[in-house]
Amino acid sequence: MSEPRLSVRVQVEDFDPGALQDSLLAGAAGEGAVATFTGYVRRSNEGENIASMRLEHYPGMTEKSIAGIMAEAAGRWPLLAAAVVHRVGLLVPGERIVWVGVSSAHREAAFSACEFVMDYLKTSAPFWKKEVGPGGERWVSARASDDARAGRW
Amino acid sequence: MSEPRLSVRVQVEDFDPGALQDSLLAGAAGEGAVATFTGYVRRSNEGENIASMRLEHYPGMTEKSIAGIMAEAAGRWPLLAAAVVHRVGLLVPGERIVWVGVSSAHREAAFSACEFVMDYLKTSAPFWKKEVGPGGERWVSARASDDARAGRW
Amino acid sequence: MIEVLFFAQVRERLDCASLTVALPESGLDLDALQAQLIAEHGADWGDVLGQDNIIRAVNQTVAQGNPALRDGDEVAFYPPVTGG
Amino acid sequence: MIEVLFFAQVRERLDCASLTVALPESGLDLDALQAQLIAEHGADWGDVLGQDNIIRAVNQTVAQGNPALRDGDEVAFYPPVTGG
Repeated sequence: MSEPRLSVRVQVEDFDPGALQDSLLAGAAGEGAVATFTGYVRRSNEGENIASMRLEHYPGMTEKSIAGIMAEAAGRWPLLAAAVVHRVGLLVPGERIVWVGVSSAHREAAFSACEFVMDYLKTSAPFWKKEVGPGGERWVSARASDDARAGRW
Repeated sequence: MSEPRLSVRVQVEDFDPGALQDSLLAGAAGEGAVATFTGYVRRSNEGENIASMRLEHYPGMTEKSIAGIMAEAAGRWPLLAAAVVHRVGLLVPGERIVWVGVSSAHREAAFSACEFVMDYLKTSAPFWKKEVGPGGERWVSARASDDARAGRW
Repeated sequence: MIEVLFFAQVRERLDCASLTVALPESGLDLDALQAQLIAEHGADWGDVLGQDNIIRAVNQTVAQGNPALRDGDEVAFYPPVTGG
Repeated sequence: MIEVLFFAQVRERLDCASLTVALPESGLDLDALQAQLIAEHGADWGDVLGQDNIIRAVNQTVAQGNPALRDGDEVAFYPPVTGG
């Protein structure tokens, strides 16, 4: 089996999940299974409405750590391709924030790798969310449940 | 929480995963998480090339059993919406064959419900694949591993 | 009347997609319907419908055990599914 | 020189995004760098950099233990991440 094609993008711009899925398959048209995850900015958190959200990251380390996570996934499961797009900057509720897509000949591998990458994006990639609501700005707290999920792999 | 919107389509025509994801969110724009799965016709199976594939189903029971599977998923996880599109008729390798999309405020719920529905589509929904290859036609055998996966839920 | 449907390998091997069976005054359960189909059509049907892994559905739901059939029921016999 | 970066709450509370530290002839490890930053900037920096859950990265990889630093290294201090 040839090396899986891995790609990471951190960008301010919105993205198109359908086009990303097409790109994931480019050059090696559909074979078996594609699992994807799209995250959206929540409309409320802990009961407070969110007016908007600002995402900060650590340029350089972000891309490097996500590439590392995807390489680890490719070592655990037989993947054909995997891609991550993560937005930064100012986002409003309902907007897309992250997309993970994984292609594999086996659906179990596609699902597992997609969820694995998402768990690590939540717990290890250097992104920070700051919510801007009626009560002012506040940094989002890390969720212990995310760490617990990542720890199970 | 309002009832999740559930939809099932069995069709001969191809489908567009990006448009389906947009429809899944229609009326209740992005909130949290969307997990999707797209299945493609394999290019080979057990070492033999596949020229094309014919999918037969049991009209009526197909839609009813898939709707039942989705309702069961909605009872287990807090879903906002779920949709299944499954093609029938003649398909060639690399073509899309099935799409499952699940929307939830929680990514764990979206992933689990999507995988749950796929497992049951593989093991319980009345579809049958017949491969047409250089060596003639043959019905695809049910995989014991699929039953094992469905049994774990 | 009971409508009986066959799918995939079962349909091909029986060379029959559907047929109807009259419901006798004395009633009929699923096992009795299956035995009657085999008795009327011979050993080939016995080979196909008697397979361990055959699935039986009544009114588009997989049958558990041996339910009694009612007039207007739709019964289907089919092999293990391979969709998705 | 060592480049030191701060992110998110850490950056805001220190009111500093980055600074540079000269590497002494005697060398410097990560704990010593952290202690030196606190000593030079006072108790407020001690409160922030001394938090239990602060994450330390060297050359864009999360640091394990207390590595020795080399000239040209990039060190970052940041709070638990909340992306995805």
